[in-house]
Amino acid sequence: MELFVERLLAGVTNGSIFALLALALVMVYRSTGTLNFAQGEFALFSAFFAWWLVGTGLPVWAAVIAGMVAGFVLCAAAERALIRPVQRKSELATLIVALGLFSGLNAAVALIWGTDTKVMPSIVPNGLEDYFELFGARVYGDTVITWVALAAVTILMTLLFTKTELGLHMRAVADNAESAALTGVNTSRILMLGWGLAGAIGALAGSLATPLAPEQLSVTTMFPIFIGACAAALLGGLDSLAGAVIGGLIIGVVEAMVTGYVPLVGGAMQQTTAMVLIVLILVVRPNGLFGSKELERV
Amino acid sequence: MSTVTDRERATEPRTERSPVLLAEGSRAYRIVVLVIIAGIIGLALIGTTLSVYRMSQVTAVLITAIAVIGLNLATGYTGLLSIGHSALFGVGAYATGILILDYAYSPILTLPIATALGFAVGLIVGVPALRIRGLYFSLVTLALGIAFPEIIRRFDDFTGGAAGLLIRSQFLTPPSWTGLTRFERGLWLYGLSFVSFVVVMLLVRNLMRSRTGIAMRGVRDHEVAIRSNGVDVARTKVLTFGLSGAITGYAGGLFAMNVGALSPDGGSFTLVKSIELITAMFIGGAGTLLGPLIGSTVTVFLPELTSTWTTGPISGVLFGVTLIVLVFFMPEGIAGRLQIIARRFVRVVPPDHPAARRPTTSTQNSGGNATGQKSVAAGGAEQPPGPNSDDASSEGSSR
Amino acid sequence: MRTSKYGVVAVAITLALAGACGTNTGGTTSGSAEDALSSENCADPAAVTEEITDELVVGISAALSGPAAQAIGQVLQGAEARFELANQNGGIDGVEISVIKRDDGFTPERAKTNVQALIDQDQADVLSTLGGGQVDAMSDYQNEQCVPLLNAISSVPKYYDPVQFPWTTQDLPAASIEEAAIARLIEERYPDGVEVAMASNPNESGQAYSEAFEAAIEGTDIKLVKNEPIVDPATTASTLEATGAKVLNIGGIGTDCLSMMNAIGRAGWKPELVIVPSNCTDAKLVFEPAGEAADGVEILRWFKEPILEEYEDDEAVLEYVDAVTAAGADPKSSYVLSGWAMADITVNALEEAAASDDGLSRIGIMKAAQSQDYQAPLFIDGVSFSVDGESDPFGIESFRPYAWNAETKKFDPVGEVISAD
Amino acid sequence: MTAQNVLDIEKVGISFGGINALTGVSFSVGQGEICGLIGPNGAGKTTLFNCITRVYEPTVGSIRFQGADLLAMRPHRIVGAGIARTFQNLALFPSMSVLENTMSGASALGHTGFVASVLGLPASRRAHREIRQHAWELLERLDLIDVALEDADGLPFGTLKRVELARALIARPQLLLLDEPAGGLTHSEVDELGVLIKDLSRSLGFSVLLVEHHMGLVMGISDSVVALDFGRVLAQGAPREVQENPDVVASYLGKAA
Repeated sequence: MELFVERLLAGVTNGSIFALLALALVMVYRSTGTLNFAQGEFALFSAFFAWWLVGTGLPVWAAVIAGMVAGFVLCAAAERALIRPVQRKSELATLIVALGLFSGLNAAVALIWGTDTKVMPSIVPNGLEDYFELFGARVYGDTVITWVALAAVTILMTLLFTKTELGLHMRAVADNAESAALTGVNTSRILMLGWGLAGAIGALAGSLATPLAPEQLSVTTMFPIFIGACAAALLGGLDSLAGAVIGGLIIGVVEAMVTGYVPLVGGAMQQTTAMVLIVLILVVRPNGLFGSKELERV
Repeated sequence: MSTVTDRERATEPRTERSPVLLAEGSRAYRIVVLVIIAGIIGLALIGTTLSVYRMSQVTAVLITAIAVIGLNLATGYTGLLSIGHSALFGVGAYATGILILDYAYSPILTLPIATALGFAVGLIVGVPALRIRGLYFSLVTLALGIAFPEIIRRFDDFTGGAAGLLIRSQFLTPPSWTGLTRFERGLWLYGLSFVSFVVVMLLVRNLMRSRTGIAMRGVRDHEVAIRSNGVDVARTKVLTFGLSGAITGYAGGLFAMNVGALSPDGGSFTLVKSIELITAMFIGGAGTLLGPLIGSTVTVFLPELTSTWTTGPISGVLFGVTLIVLVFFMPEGIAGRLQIIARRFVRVVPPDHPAARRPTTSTQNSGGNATGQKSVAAGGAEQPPGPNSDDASSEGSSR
Repeated sequence: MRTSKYGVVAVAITLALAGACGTNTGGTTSGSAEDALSSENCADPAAVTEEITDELVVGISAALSGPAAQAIGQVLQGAEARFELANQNGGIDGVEISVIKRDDGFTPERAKTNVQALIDQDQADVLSTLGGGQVDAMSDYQNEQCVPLLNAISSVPKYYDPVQFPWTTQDLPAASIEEAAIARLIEERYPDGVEVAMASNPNESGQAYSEAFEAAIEGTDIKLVKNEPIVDPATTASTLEATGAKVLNIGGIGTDCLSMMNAIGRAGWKPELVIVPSNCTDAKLVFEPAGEAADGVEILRWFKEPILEEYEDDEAVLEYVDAVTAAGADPKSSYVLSGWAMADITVNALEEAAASDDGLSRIGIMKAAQSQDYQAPLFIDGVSFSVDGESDPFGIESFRPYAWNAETKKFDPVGEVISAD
Repeated sequence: MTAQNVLDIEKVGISFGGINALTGVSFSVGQGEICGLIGPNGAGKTTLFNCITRVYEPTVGSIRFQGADLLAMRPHRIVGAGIARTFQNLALFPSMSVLENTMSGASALGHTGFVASVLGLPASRRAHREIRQHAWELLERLDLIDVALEDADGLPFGTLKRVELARALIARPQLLLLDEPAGGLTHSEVDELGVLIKDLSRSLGFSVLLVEHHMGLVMGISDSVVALDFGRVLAQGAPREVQENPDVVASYLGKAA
């Protein structure tokens, strides 16, 4: 029982991180209709920025918030200056710009802060004794905070989309930017906002993930998380917030369980197993678990 | 191409912005083709005079170019964005490596098997494309890309696992008929890669100039429309992906022979390689014939170039910036841009093009978009293009 | 089917190797190391025996860009500082050493191109590199051209073999040697046997450690109860904890050790003995970040290091600190030290070659490098770098165990020097 | 239902997200007939086209073409069976030239395998050449020779409409579905188009199902007219009858025909 709970908790925690970054991917997809290949590196940059601020003596929570602001500005600026001009050209062009950002941001992080491993402190105390027990398994504050952050972001996003005029506009732009513009929605602002929010969510994911990540904070930290988040967003359905959350949790838990309970496959084939499962699900549901089916308009 | 333009400019009086029409099969066209063939042979021969190290770099360019041609078929021409071609490359490479080391195959005989395995894996991955589309399909390819290194590590009895495979040079001696020694295998691999590249490029050219090629591009541009035109979209996608896998697998086989060291880590067969291939395809020009070669040249030489005048992360920043700048100013890629420029001067037209058939009369022009093309003889009209051409032309002139 | 000459050879070798393990060494030469080390099979036999008189070029292929660039930059700083010291001391018998570096971005393709460029274009007399994948990409060409690849900072099992790879040596202790010493250590602590759990990374190094440890405990009372790959450290830790093993042996590289120490700490698992391999040696990058969780974790070391209290005032250590500090490097970094050590052992081989009958030629250098018994000033007493052809291809074979003290942030010795034999 | 009909649509219904786009639509198109399909925007005209060409799957009803059940056919077989179409908002291939766009319409005629294509076997080349020659004929006939080598991307709307027509015609259809072919044309061009459609239909012997807002064109060339509104058939019959039908007049009230 204890072992099972431990594995479940580990899976849920990893899954929460995937889900947070997947939410960022969904935000971008809903505004621009593209997969932001650089989302993980935006998060990396923001996390390094937050780490640097902590070094200057800022409290961790303030540094994380500052990192989120930086993520917001960076992502919004990238949308306005780099993505929007090429978006009309082709899907591939947008992807290549994102790849350029991916490579450029990663190298910029290395240039500014170096490639050695950093230790990003957690928002909450995370010493060896800062835990409580749940069915015999230890639960630490820094894992709980990822669950809380995921729940909070999910609720806030849902409220934003369902209860506010801004959210209504965002949905209108996601649905059909042209007709939204005709009804007087400032699409330019909405698109930047969508990317900005994605950047902020990603920054949060990055700052919360690195104290837990095996490689702590280094230039390679975010790539595996980004891959997990991509898979989560696609599994859930690229335009579904709920899908991103559930997709992330499924992937996290499946990977942990496969490692633990399928000795034949074991840790060595963990990702493969998860990916094969996702592909099988997609064969049954080609637009993800909760994604909306696109009607072919001709 | 430019030499032709100069020739035409010199011999034919022509006005601005009216490209010379070069009819396929005409004398001028044949001369151009001969010049190109001579050029290719010339380039190949120049390559043999390079130092071992430079020659090996050119070989690496050619091998990458073949892999990119495979990717280009699926992604550039057919619009199936693949992030998993690193795995198809790896399948070919490991097939060659394992066959040489464990089954004592002579290297060149492993290539058909590497190709066949690439085809088979491509087909299997292509099958989900029947239902899964767009970015969701890219996820399927991503799954392949992620799974491959894990599978290699897991089945280490067979693949050497994380420790990798090392194919030593005595297994890679050129075939005896070449008369080359084992120390000259760089030359042999260069020749093999060069010939392979030319052949693969010709095959892809054939394909793209056939009805199947039109169907593939139709699938990319507008799936509903091409289906309404009678194309079995599902079959086209699956077979394209299979063929793409076959070509990339073949390149993988050559790669194994060239580098000799295969490992699931280190970026030869991981997503890093996929990104490299996609980048090369885009820089060269997605959906162009020469793009893969140009793009591969850039991606093989650029890192070396940047590391000579910068160090460490700056080269990475530069790479990212270059990529973005390129998208802004040359979204069609280098080959795509060259094609657009060349078209201003010369246009190759089918032999039965009405303008090529009627050298002197400029065609009537009632469409909304008058381009002012002026037909120039360019040696055209010297041969009847086909049995139906008379009917067609009489119908045309009767109006 | 036509069977060509090399096909027959290949069949013979495949059959010969069929009973061996899964890795292919793929060699043809048989007989002794002396036979293997000759100029006859070389591409240019004359160049191999020619004495180097003007300048000795050391060509290095390394990842100067990418995620590891900073660490590798430090390694190279250490190496260059040592070569510079040799030059200040009059070079190798008057011959200056110069270093040429080429960036391989940690990819085998570029390492392969680099080895060709270093040999053909840069006319390198001696090569070196870091990382098993790089040696794999370089070894074949460099052996064929008979250019020594000396003291590569890697520990790939197949290159401790002067018969198959007469022109290649590595300076890190082989996984088989280190794990044998670890098994010794465990035996000393638990004379009546004990259950051991192992966590190893899924990459080349982890595979080597796993295989080596399994081989080392054969015939002992040590029982390996479970060997889990480190993919998700938390899950690995809970799975291993469930075995109830008293000893945890971690086989991995720096970040694996850090993440596993964190993970077992958080799982609340306190094995009586936790051992990490020597490449997790860096205090600042591995042990300090792990905090309390690293307390008491043991590691085998063989250098006198500035971070070890008892050697702080050692003459050799002071010389090292001065030299690397002058070069702008951090003497406390384990990367700088490993680069220095690589160059130090190389310089020793070069000096021995210069004094030998073959002189400072490629063959002379390689012969010297294959029969070296070097008590480097920086080695802990009782440790030496000794190789002797195929009878003893392993350089470092003795170690001293140290335990990390999380409170003082220092390593304390926890026993005498252990030998792997 | 007579044996003379090429197309029989019977009680076809389809809904999207709970909204009925078509409800119990039934009518037929006779052999050689030009049948106009009219109705205000959103009446379901294009949806019906999409049902016939199997872009959409009708929830109920049957569609038969020369007696064969279209709904049992795989979508890409429709054109081979003899039905070609054009699209309201253009569905050309922007990266292909006008010539290639036209040639793409012949994809169902004959079959060239992948292997033959890759190897450039004579069969593949011959098929390609024959289609190209047919394309030239059509391009001449539709006045598109001058733009034949231009990419479809960036040509004027009216020109592209004709390219779509050429692409549909190259399939040698027995039934041609035209979705607002007069869109973007001037008055005189519309008249020319009417003549052209009628001519082509006569000389090549195909039936036409024509969706068009331009009433002059529909009433001028149609043999019969079907009026749709809110997914139902309002009226059908001779052009004059339908035009005068009070329901049709009501549904078009306020709209200039």
